[in-house]
Amino acid sequence: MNFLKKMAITASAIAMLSVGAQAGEIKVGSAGGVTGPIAELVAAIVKGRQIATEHVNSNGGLLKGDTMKLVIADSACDPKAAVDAGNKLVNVEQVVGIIGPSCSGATNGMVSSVTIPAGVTVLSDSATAPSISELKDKDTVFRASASDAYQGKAIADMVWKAGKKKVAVTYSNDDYNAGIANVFVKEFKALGGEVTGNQAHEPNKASYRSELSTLAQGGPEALALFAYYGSSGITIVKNSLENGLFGKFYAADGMFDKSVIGQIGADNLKDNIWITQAASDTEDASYKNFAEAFKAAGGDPEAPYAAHGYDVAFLMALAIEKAGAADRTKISAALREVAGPEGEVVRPGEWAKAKKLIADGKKVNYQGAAGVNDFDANGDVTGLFSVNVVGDDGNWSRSMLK
Amino acid sequence: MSVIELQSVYGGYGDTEILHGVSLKVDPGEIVVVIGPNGAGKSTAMKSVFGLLSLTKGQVLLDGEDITNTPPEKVVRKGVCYVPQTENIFPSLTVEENLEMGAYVREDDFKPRLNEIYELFPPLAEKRKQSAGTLSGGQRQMVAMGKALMLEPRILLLDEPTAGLSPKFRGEIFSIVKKINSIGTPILMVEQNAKQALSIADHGYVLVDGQNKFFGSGQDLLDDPEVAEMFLGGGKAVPEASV
Amino acid sequence: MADFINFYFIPGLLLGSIYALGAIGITMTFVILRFANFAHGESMTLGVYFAWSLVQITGWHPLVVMPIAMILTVLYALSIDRLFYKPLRNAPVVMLVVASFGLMLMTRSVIQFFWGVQLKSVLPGIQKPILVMDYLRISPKHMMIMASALVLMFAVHYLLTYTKIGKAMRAMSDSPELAKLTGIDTEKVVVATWVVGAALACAAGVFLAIDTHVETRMGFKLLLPMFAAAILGGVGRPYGALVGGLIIGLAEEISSYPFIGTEPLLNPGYKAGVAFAIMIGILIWRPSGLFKGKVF
Amino acid sequence: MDALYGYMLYGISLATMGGIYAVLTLGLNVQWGFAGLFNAGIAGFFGIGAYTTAILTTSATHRHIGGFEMPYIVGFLAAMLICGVIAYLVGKVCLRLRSDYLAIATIGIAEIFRLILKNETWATNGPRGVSEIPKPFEHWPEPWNQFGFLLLVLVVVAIVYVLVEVARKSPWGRVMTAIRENEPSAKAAGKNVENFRMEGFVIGCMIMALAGALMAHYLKFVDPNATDPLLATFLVWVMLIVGGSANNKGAILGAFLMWVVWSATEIVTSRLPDELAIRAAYIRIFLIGLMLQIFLQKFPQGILPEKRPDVAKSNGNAETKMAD
Repeated sequence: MNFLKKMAITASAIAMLSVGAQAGEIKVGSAGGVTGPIAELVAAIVKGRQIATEHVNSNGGLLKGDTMKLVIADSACDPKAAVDAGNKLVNVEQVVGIIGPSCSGATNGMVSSVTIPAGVTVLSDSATAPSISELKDKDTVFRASASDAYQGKAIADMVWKAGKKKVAVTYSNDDYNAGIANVFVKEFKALGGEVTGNQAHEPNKASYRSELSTLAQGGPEALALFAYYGSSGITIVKNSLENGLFGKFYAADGMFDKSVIGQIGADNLKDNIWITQAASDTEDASYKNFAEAFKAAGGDPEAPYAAHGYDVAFLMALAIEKAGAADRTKISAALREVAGPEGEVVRPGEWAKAKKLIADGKKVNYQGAAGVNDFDANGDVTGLFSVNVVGDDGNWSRSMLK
Repeated sequence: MSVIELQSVYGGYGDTEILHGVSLKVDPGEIVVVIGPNGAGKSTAMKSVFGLLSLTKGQVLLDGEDITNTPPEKVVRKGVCYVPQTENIFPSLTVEENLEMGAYVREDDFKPRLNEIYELFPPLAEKRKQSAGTLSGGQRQMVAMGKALMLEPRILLLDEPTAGLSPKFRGEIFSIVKKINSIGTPILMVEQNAKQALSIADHGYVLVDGQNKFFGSGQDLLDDPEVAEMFLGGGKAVPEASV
Repeated sequence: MADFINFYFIPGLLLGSIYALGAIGITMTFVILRFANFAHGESMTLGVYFAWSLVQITGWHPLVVMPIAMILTVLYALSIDRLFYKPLRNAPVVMLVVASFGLMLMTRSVIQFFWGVQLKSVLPGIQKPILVMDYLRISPKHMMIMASALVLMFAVHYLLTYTKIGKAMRAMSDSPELAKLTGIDTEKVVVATWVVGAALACAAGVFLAIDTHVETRMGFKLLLPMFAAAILGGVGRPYGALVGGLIIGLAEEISSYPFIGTEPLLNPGYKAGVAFAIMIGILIWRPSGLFKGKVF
Repeated sequence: MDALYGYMLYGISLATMGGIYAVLTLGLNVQWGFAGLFNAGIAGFFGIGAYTTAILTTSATHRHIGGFEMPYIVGFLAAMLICGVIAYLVGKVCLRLRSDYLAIATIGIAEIFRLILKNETWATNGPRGVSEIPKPFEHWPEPWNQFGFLLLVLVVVAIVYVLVEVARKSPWGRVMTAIRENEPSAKAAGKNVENFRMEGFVIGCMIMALAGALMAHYLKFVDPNATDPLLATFLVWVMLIVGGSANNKGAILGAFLMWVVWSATEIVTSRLPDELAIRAAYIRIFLIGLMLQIFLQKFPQGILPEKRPDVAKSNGNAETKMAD
């Protein structure tokens, strides 16, 4: 039994030694569901955060040349794990602020139980549940991804404008996709459209042929598909195309991934699929900056929420810079000042420029890779959206959604 | 030399000692029957030969070789075959497959032996492709014995082969036992139907409370008034119920 | 009717044969090693990842590399048996269940560590089905899976009926005690059980991966239906497991057919519960299953 | 000073989670340690408890049924009651069969329960979960609110411990031991084995529901992930096996110890380079699993072995085997 005790003692000793920010290092909590049901998405999100941090550190760092250090904590997409992760970040690591966690449930648990009482600012990159807006959070909870309400409406508008009057809807039964489908159905009906079928599906099933066959009844012109590409999205598109059940697909950003093309084939998808994604201003220069950096770092920018991951890390760095000190209590207010809408535009990668602007006392307006980050009273972003289609080169091609 | 000899063995399951110094032996060509009241340790004594329980004291000898506490799968390979009282066939296997399994440890061709077994038990030959679970009680017992005989064992151990059988089948089984013995296989048999069993036995043992009580030739025991009083219903008919 | 066959019956049959192959391993370990192996789904996942890696290395079709993946999976299963199950062979059986439960998570975390959690595909692209008799839609991919599954099922049948070790396996599933008394080399049978179970699990996983994709939790998703199939068919009855698997697969798919009106009979969200409901029903009314399996 | 205060708060959170897990582990101990029942769906019963109290104590919202705003104590009792009924039904089907069937059925129950939580959106808000669950003492100033909740958890642990310990030493507990050790002889002694098992199973599940209810109030939020098997089933098993099954003190020790190991190892792994830090999360699961295997093989008694002076242990295995 001794080895157990020894293990525990060694573990705590190491923890004690290394705890407490080292000189010139400012810690930011990076909570994410690196294990758990959406681990495959989180890997790319965390990479986005890391690239932003590298941009900051290699272009002058924070404040007086301090480095920004992300401390990873696994929230496992589970409130239990997220609360534990939050506790460690806030109390042991003494982070200035937290970016993440990934899932709405984990975020809900962590902020309610840990960070709101402790007054630590949380900036999530992919928690989209509307209930987060309603938390009494003393203005400490923000998110860089639009609440489902916005994207659902954007898709409904897009489908309607494309002249589709009858659609079938299916959504993966998880917090994110169920929410967005709900809004879509409401908005599409409000526009005058007809929803011929609306079905939840359990993710990770081998086949969705029977569900799709039922949904194909009633003459829908397209399928509005709300799912993560991995757990069910690709399978559904495959099953539909293989059996000629559906030919046109409209989807939200959970479906946006390179592997969708890789697994189904560009030829099969060309002119057949439209995937919305949050975007920044008209030229979308912000996204291009990010995508280049991400590719240079050996990653695939076409992964859901990777851009959001970049944005939250960059925004957190801006807020620390603006606050002028690694002081938890000042982050919330500073975050609002660097996010816009007023001030000079700063884009991904432009840390040196931002640092100078802040030093000069000028206002900054960060235009993120994943959208404008003008926070409303609830700490939410409204978001503009772009649409992705398969381009001539067989890759995703992106244009703004008007 | 005796084929099997138990020398004052002690043992049981876990902490419960059941055998308190049992001795018995089977000589070549003999049928030896062990009788006694319920819980006397008859079956346990037989299982101790087969390594199915751990002995704390005493020895088990097979042709003079010490096989005390040898695990059953090794005892089989030494040519000792044991037919348990229940669950003694593989019900979902066919009759022939059951017999084949009996020959599992044989390296040589067992086909000739298979034919001998069918000659010994003609009903089995007819039902060789039928699954053993569908047979009648007596025929199952034939499969069980035939399976054991596939190895051409040095000795055959039978644990209450007639338990649960009707009197008609009982007689049939005893005559089969006699027949097996007549072609040279020594047999150690535990029986409840003491009278019939003793009548075919060369020797008999009576165990009570895990100890030897009486010993003698089959006929001597049948004639012994005390044995008759205790186990043979005072010389009257053998009781129907065997459990 | 065409819809029913194309989109409910055929997918059900396909899913069913995948369940069936997996359930054979479960039912055999259950009866021969006497415990419910919770790590069986994970053997399946590991087999798929082996196959995926082999496809990456060789560029061959997944069905071609499958035999190698099967061998690797078998080696994995045998070493797990040696390291984690064998030391517990004489402990109360339920300890083995606990151990297998732990191995389920250990194996999965090893897969996630080495291969990562990103989604993978063994056979990218889509295949348009061939139209037969104007209304039957049959995809070549599915034909291939069904044919391979049939080949494997016949191989299992041959093994169990015509080989000495196969008969010994059946004997041991009837009664392990008697098998020992008969002199059957039980350790050899145990090894054979792992070999058959792991190889079939790997195959079932690869079939599933060909039809869908490769993902670290795919095995766990199949675990409950496979248990249900094994119990439905009767524990220790390999043929029962086949039938059980097909029934569970068909029931899952057909449960959401719009028998009444246009709405699915059962909300497809509950599909995963169908296997469980069937299993509970069997446990209540006929615990020995359809083919008179063992009841412990 | 700040750092010390932080450690203290983290210490409180460790103790609170450890305490909730201690309740769960005590519940499992009644099932596995006393009655020898394998429950592989702890997370299911845990989730039933969490959702019951969540729906009963939250204020009105359009997201899910509720608005009952019941006091905590009602939430706790209802959680236990509902869970007890469900456990009884499960037990009715499975307890006459061997433990494996119960294991399969319980893991199925957790799965079915998860499906219901996700699909019956009108009642449970589906996958989005129930938020804004009130937390006892949350209006006290920091850190007293945390202390207050910790105290509540520890009181519950103490009560459950005392009750379970009394039960263990009672004639009921002795019969349970006898059944686990040697079922045929317990049957022969005229004990209704199935009834005793049922009692153990139902009581264990009710304790698990209580732990779930505590967790719901602690997290202030509950979603279908509550039924995820890793943190709510597997970890609990490791806790019990490591701590010492059939020993209530061992169960509590195992819960606190393993939670500290589980939570604190991340402080170490988060210091690794990022790529590794992410993958280290899997190594953590692997090592915990390995620890379980080592204990199963080398120290099946756990850190605190079962205390049972009157029954010889050495031959327990042989007996059960023969009894099979």
